[in-house]
Amino acid sequence: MKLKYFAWVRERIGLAEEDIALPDDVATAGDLIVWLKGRGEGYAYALERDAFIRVAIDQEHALHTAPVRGAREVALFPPMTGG
Amino acid sequence: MKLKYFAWVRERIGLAEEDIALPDDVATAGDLIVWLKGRGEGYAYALERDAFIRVAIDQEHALHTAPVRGAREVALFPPMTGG
Amino acid sequence: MISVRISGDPLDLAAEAAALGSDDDTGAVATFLGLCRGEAGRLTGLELEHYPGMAEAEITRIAQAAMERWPVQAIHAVHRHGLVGVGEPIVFVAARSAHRDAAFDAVRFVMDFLKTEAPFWKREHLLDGTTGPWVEAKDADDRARERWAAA
Amino acid sequence: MISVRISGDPLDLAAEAAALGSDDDTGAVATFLGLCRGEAGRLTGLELEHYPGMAEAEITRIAQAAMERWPVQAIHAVHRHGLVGVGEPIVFVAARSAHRDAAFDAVRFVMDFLKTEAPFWKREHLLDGTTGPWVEAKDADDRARERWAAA
Repeated sequence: MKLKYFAWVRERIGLAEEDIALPDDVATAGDLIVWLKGRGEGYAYALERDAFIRVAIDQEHALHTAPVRGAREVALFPPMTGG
Repeated sequence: MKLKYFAWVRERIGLAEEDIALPDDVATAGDLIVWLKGRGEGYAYALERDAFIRVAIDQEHALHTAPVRGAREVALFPPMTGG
Repeated sequence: MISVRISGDPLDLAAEAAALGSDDDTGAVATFLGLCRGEAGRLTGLELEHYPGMAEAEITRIAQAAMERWPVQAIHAVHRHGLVGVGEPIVFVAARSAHRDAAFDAVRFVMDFLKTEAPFWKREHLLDGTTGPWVEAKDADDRARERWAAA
Repeated sequence: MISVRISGDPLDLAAEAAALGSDDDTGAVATFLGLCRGEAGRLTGLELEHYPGMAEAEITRIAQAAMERWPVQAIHAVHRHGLVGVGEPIVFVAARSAHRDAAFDAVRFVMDFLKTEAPFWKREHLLDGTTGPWVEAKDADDRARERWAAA
């Protein structure tokens, strides 16, 4: 599964994207965030305010309760500030 | 006093503007309309639906109850359809 | 800053948009363009009669009311008179402000009042070469204006 | 008809306005232009990061929702990414319809959702040459979006 990070989530993790093998116990976007926080200091810092992080699954906005299994691409990012 | 007429009020009266001497018993825009209606068939036809006629006194919208004495220019016209 | 123009000639929209101006505090520009519709091929155009002098004055009063109501930096409005062909601009209104809500509200307010308060009258020019009736005022336009009293 | 474009280059507003198209039934064109403000001389510009692919897809979804809600003939939207200098366009949205209410509503709806749903993130470029913080999302923008649920 491809993960993408944007804005300060990208900066804190130190990566724009990466490929991961999804662990068996990760079912939802929320599970994915918790799992990523355990992968290192940058991840923990980027994702410290869990509820604040927005998720897109295959380029569509998704809730933290949405299943990620089977997704091609999951993106994590701060609230958007375009326009 | 200068009177101006627009759109179908102008067409029915057959004049775009005229100068009149205001009779002593004409105090308001409504009085003016009633007086004009007595001046001939074109006026009567143009102004038959009194309440429908809009009035501007010195280029500002005015009610039929507004005084016309002292005005430089009074205009009578149908509801507007610009934009 | 308010600028209002009544034009007997076709509008140059790039020039009209530029007339609004801009500065470093401008974050939002809203515009409205009203065009002559063909009414399913029935019309060749519309003829617009206006009250010279009052037309400028009344649109300026409407723009002033908008600037008193919202934090708008500038409003520019231009309205055609004379014969306007199908597809051609009749009216263009633009407002700029720091943020979008004021710009949106100001343009819509100016249009809603302009429709019912600015001294212009339209008549139809028909495809068969004749002049059609004067366009009747619409209740919907009166209601559109009234919504600003409730807000 | 919906067209959406994400551009890394400065916008040509005349070309973007033309991209909306027009036909004989078009009586109303509403537009919105969002510009980079200087914030009282503090900024030289804003840097806009975006999510390629999803940015186009999300704005297209928002425009589709607007076209389902109002009788709009076409919507065109374009959004910058990359470095945008003070005074330069960031976003342009235009809608056309037979009558003005639908065009106004559609443009404002697209802007309100675009602000909170389109995957763009701004950071400040400061006058002293350094890069400032990422811009924080505004509660006012969430409220602006919520008003469409009540309507």
